[in-house]
Amino acid sequence: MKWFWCLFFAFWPIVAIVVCLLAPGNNWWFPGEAASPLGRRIDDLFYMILWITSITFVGTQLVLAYVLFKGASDTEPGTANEKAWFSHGSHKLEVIWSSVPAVILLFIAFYQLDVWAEYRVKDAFPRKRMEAVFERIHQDRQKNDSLALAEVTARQFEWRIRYPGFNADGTLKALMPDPQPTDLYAVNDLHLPASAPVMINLRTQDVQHSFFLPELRIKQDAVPGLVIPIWFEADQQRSYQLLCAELCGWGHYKMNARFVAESDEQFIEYLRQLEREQNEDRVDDAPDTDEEE
Amino acid sequence: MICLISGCGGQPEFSHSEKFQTLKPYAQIYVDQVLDNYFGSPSDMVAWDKLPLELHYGQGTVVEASGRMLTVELQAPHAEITAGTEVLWDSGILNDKDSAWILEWDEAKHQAKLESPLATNPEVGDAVILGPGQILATGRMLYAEHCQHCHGVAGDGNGPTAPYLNPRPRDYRKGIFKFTTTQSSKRASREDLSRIVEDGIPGTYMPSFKLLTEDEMTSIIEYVMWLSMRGELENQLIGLLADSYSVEAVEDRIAGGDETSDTIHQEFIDAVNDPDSFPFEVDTIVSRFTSEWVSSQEPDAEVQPLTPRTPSSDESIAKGRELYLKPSLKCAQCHGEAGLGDGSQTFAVSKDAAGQDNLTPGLYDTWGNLVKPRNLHSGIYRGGRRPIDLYSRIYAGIKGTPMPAFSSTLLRKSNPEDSGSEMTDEDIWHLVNYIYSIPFEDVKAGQGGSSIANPVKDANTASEEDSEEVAVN
Amino acid sequence: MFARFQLQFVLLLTVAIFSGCTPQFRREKTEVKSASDVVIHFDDLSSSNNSEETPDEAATPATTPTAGNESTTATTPKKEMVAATTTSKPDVAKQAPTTTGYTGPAKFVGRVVVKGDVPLFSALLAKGAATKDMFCSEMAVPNETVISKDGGLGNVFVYMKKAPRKGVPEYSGEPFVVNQKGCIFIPHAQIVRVGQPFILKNSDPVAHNVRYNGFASQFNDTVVSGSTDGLTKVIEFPERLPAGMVCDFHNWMSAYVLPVDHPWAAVTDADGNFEITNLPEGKWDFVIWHEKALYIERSFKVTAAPNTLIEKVFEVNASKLSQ
Amino acid sequence: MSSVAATTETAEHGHHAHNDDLLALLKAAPFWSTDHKVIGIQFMMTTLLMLMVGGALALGVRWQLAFPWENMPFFGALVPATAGGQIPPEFYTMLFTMHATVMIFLVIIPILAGAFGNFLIPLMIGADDMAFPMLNALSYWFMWPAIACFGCSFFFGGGPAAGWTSYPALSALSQAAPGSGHAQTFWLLGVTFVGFSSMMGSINYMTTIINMRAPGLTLFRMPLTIWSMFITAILQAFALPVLTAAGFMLVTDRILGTCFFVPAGLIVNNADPTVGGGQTLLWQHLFWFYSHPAVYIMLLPAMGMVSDMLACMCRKPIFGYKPMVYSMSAIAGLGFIVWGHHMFTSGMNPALGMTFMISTVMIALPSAVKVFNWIGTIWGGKPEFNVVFLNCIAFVSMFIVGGLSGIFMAAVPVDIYIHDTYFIVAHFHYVLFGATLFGVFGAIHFWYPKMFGRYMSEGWGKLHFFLTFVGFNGTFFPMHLLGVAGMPRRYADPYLYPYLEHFLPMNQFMTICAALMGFAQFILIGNFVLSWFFGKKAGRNPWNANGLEWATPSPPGHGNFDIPPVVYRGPYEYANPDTEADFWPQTQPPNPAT
Repeated sequence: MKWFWCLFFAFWPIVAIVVCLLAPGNNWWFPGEAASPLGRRIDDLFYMILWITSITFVGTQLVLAYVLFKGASDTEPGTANEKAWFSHGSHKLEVIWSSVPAVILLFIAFYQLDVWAEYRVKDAFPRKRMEAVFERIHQDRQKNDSLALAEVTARQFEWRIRYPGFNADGTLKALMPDPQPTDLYAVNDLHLPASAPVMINLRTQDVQHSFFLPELRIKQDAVPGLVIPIWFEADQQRSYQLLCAELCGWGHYKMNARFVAESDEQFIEYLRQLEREQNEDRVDDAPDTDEEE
Repeated sequence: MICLISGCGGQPEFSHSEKFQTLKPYAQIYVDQVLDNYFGSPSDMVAWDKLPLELHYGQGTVVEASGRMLTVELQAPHAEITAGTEVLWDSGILNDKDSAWILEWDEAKHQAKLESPLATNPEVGDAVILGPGQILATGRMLYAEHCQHCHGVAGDGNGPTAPYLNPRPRDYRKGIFKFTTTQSSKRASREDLSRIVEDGIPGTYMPSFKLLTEDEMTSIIEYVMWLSMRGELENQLIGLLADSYSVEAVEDRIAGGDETSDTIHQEFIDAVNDPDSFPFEVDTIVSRFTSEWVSSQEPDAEVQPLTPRTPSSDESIAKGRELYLKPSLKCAQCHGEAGLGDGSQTFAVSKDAAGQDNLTPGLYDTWGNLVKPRNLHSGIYRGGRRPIDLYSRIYAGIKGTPMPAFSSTLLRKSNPEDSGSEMTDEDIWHLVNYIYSIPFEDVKAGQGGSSIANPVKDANTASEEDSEEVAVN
Repeated sequence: MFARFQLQFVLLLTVAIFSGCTPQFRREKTEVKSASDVVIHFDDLSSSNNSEETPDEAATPATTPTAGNESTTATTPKKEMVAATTTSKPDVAKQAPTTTGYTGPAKFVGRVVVKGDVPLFSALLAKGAATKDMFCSEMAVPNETVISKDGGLGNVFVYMKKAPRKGVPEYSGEPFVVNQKGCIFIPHAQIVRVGQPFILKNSDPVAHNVRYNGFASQFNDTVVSGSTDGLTKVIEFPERLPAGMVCDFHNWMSAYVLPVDHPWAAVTDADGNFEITNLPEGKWDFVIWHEKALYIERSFKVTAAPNTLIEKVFEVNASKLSQ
Repeated sequence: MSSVAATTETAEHGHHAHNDDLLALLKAAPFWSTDHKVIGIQFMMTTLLMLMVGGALALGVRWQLAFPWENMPFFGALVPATAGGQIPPEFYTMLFTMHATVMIFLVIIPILAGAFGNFLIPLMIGADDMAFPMLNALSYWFMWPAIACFGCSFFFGGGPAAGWTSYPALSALSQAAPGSGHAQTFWLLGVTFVGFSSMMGSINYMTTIINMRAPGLTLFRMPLTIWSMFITAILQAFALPVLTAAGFMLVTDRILGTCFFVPAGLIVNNADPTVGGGQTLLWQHLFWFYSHPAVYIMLLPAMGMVSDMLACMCRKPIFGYKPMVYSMSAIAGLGFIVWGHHMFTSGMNPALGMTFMISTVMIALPSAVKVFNWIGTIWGGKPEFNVVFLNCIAFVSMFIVGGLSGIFMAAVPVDIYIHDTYFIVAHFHYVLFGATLFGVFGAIHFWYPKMFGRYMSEGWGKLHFFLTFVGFNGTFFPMHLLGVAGMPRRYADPYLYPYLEHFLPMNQFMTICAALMGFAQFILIGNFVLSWFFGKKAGRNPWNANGLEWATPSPPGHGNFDIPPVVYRGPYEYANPDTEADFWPQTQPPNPAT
């Protein structure tokens, strides 16, 4: 029986590892490659930690299995020693197995700092590249205007999105902190330019939500009372999943939305279309370029 | 444990409307039977051809049978049928047996190849129905997934989640939907329903289901209409029977002395038996609401402004404000002079449907729920924020609520002398412009900063840059 | 040693789960079929009665001993028998047709009177009451439960429950007008034919809206002040009971409208009298309904034949009105 | 519990004179007893009962994830749904909220500190009873108002639906979550009662351990179980008041209209906008300041007990006794400064995030040291592969997984992605269930002879272990993959999202495993109850262990020790070459010959 148990404990880590190895092939893995530069760095970090932990896992489980087999064979009848090995520990070993993990852990800790900084620390935001986007889409902005292109307001249970409207001369207005009469609205459908860092202002109308773009590895809580800027950069022009990751009530799972990354022209065209739809008065000959207030 | 896992719970059932219990048991059974025959149960639905639903089914016959492979030819070409469409057996040996799915579909000859679902083979000439109520089945599945826990299995707006919601989820069984762009006497158009599903209703718990595909959206809409019709038939039928066969009515009649419970019961059975009696009434009820649903889908059922929207200007807004305060229009009576939704009517005691005074003062809708007039400062427009939406709200009212249609006021144009209270199409646009401007009143006055439309800001008091400080520091 | 047992157990459990309770939902094929002919199971209808009604029968000693026989006889002769027993009952004499001196088509006349102490009704809105509507509080808005000095009850609907399938005259008369004057609906109770133009007017200097809350159809329209032309609505569908009509701007305002698809309906006048003429030959059920007393008669049977005059006085207990 | 025990035992009385002492105790005071052993057993019974309740709730959650919107068997009838037995989403939120609440507050914390802490501390330090027996009894009886409050919140007023973390504004605004009307208030009161209960216990443990040790029992001769209980008590005493205070603040927010946690202008469920100027993040800070140490409260005692059991089962001294003590202390100390890692995505200051990240990474170090020492303990031992030993190995093996997956979370950028996904769920179930509960199962089998004077059945114990282990890994290991795939936790229907649709079969597999695991617990309960009557009788020292508790009769009578113990050495003198036997009890005087 004891051999069965030895095998049992040796067997399960093998199953675990096999499952993990099979996982990517069965699509039990990340929802696609990270689709943003920051996401790729997060993935790299993940894989690095995965390597370290996998080696540790295999190592410790191997040793565990070994000591079990050793213990089982030592208790076979007729083994040399009647008593177990009498040892209260080894100072040297303790030092080794304290300092080696310490070094590895500290390495992990410091290795990740700049990724974190880039994601969250304001000074590390790619401000220059964001401003280049504003140039390209002809946004009419003052120096202190928000870097955000849209304001995403979470509420139970949907994402309400507010874009700035257009000026009379066709340029895009800057996003104001307060709603403006010219603002354009959408729900559960966030469109932003691709291949460049774009920023949104995240807020919530009621309880706490969390803005989660799994394919871009972006997650940020929307905290009641705060307006939190977040930036992300989608490589490809396609639509990405957007969901809520913080329990926000019974309909938490319902906050199904999408983020569409598209070219600058498509983005402007999308806003134009929103403007047209929003000014729909169902009279065919109505000039749809009217500046609405 | 095995029993626990394998002993599945019962299938969902349509719940009855409240008045059902007041009927005599035999009347209850009749109602159940009628509904069961025409609508079925959630797990066994009936696609009734009398209903004006776009069920997209086609009829055909088996033209070739070689082994288990069959060829079915449709009577007419059909756009909705493709490989994978479900096929039911209408006659022959497979009648009432499992359905099959089309393997190949020949668009040109409108012929479908499929495999017989059972060992027994249908014969050439058997009639089949292709994709009957496919939309209903999909709709039912999606409804169970997305809508049922609020709107209830029967669409009675009384799902398990409903008690926690304010306002309550819509009860479809009256056939009334609040936010439509159809005339006041019409029902909702499919377009209205799908817009609500797509965009949600801001300010309520009805969320946006934007990411449903177009097919899914259609299915849900048709299923909701189906539920609505089912509920309407149930309600009307109960109303019809309650007159004479409710427990109370039967007691009354027996007390009248002429009748006994036996004679009443026999009379009921006769009426059921008599095609001119109850069956005829059922037909009348059905044709009544189907004609309403059909006419509501017509283009002329839509609210159509006569003139394009007047561009918003200070002048237009001022005019709108003037109209808003006019005693002959009574906007402020409910919405309040400042537009805060606190008009005098919200404090007045009104009467319920039975003519009794309501316990809580305020305005009530047809479903008997206390409703609040919209606070126009909130910047939240439940029926949508397009000008046509606001126009429709004023022109056609909000169905089932005290918000009346003002379309009648347009007729006043025919009486040019009475200029004092005339309201024109332009006037509605002025009102719309005014309503749009209300949330920005403070901004207009040049004060900037906070407004009620943006209350979170008040807490923050900070500009966005400051908030970034908070967040990022 | 346990391994084999455990393996079996896991297998058993898995089989149980997947066979007994397959996850139908994701691949659910809710069965949809076409509606075939309606099959009503009369067995259910009658059997339920026997089980449910037994105590009722026991509690109604009025049941004649013949009742048992009746239910066993065939349907057609039974109807006659029921009719026979009905006419032979003594209280039917009250409505016995008085043929003397009357010629012409059958006519149903009568009166609704209040029995007992007539309660005092306060005005709907006292003069100068605190309301934001200056106009409506200029005078007192009277209560609309109309009772004449000798106890006649007005605004009672008397109507044939179900129109005959044939022989209903087409409606070709004047449109019906409802005015709103002095912050009440005039008239308060009205009968309209389906399809009859139904003109809503407003003689007040303030706007009213009319929310018609019928069972089969509803509308809610504003009628602006001084509307002389009024707003024309058409009610398409008949109702089985009078439907309420309210003004949401003035919450005391209410009226009752009964759309019917036949001409045999009337509202009692201020003295409580009504008259329904040109009744076709046959046996008809009438409903007598009042907004406060509700059903006065749920189905009053009238046997009409040419040259018949049916007269009947209906009594309403005063306590029912004060609710 | 004990009344049942007393009555049933009375009948058996004549035949089992062996049990007399404990039975006398139970008979004399069927409900109310200040004897630490009775209280410990009462705690044990209550928590095992609650374990079944919490498990049933979890199965409800699993059902929905495997068969979403299907009618639920058995429980379906109890669900207040018109949809037959469909679990409505708000009920789903209540299910997982109550599962976490019951498991954390009514199972794991009380079974470790309450059941084993009470039973073992006086026995293992050679004391007659706790320092404050009355306080001790109260700490048990304060569990019941807590259970009542949780029960009320679940069955009346709709049930708390804000998760066990109860983040405002969801938990603070009565309109925000369904049933959070009175339910959430009841829930908070329940937490407060549990807090009282734990607080009374922890004061008692600290005092007892410091003051009432037997002569000769110096601090570094204490068994690691006692060390872990001591450190846990300190953690509890310092962290718990924060939660209790925060809970009170939240209650006042809910019923008195204060706004500690509610900022202005929130509009929920069409209510009027809120007026306060509070901060929701304040709750998160206060909550996690308790709840992160609470994770160690839920782990450290199991670590201590496993150390003792491993040493005894391997017939070998514990490897590195002092490093074990130091690492436990380090875990406790660091445990106070890592709470922020629950809030990396909450928008707090990123610099603060870096600090928390470094402390979080470093807390993995003492855990690693402990794992190495356990392996060192087994190395060269002569283990008997009995239930106790198997559960201890499972503890070590599962703790390795739980500890390693924690490193992913410590890395902030990775945490951004896996935060609030099933990766987290996998991680803490590996730590709290995989580690702690296997430790507890082992401890139940190990100390059962001392509690009742009889052994638990070895065969049924192994069957239970096997099923639980397989079921556990089948349920929770795939959760890592779900987490990597980005499946958020607390979703009633993750399959709305196309990128998660293909996980349905996996979730069904997990649910079957969970059902298997739930079933296995009936074996434990059956074994526990039946062994009481039919188990093989055990003597004073059935395992040939060294600890002081084995010097008492089994079960110990009132006052515990028939011979006042004097301690001559540490508790791990197994396999000492100087002695004849392979164990050397702490109370045995030194051999005068040597």
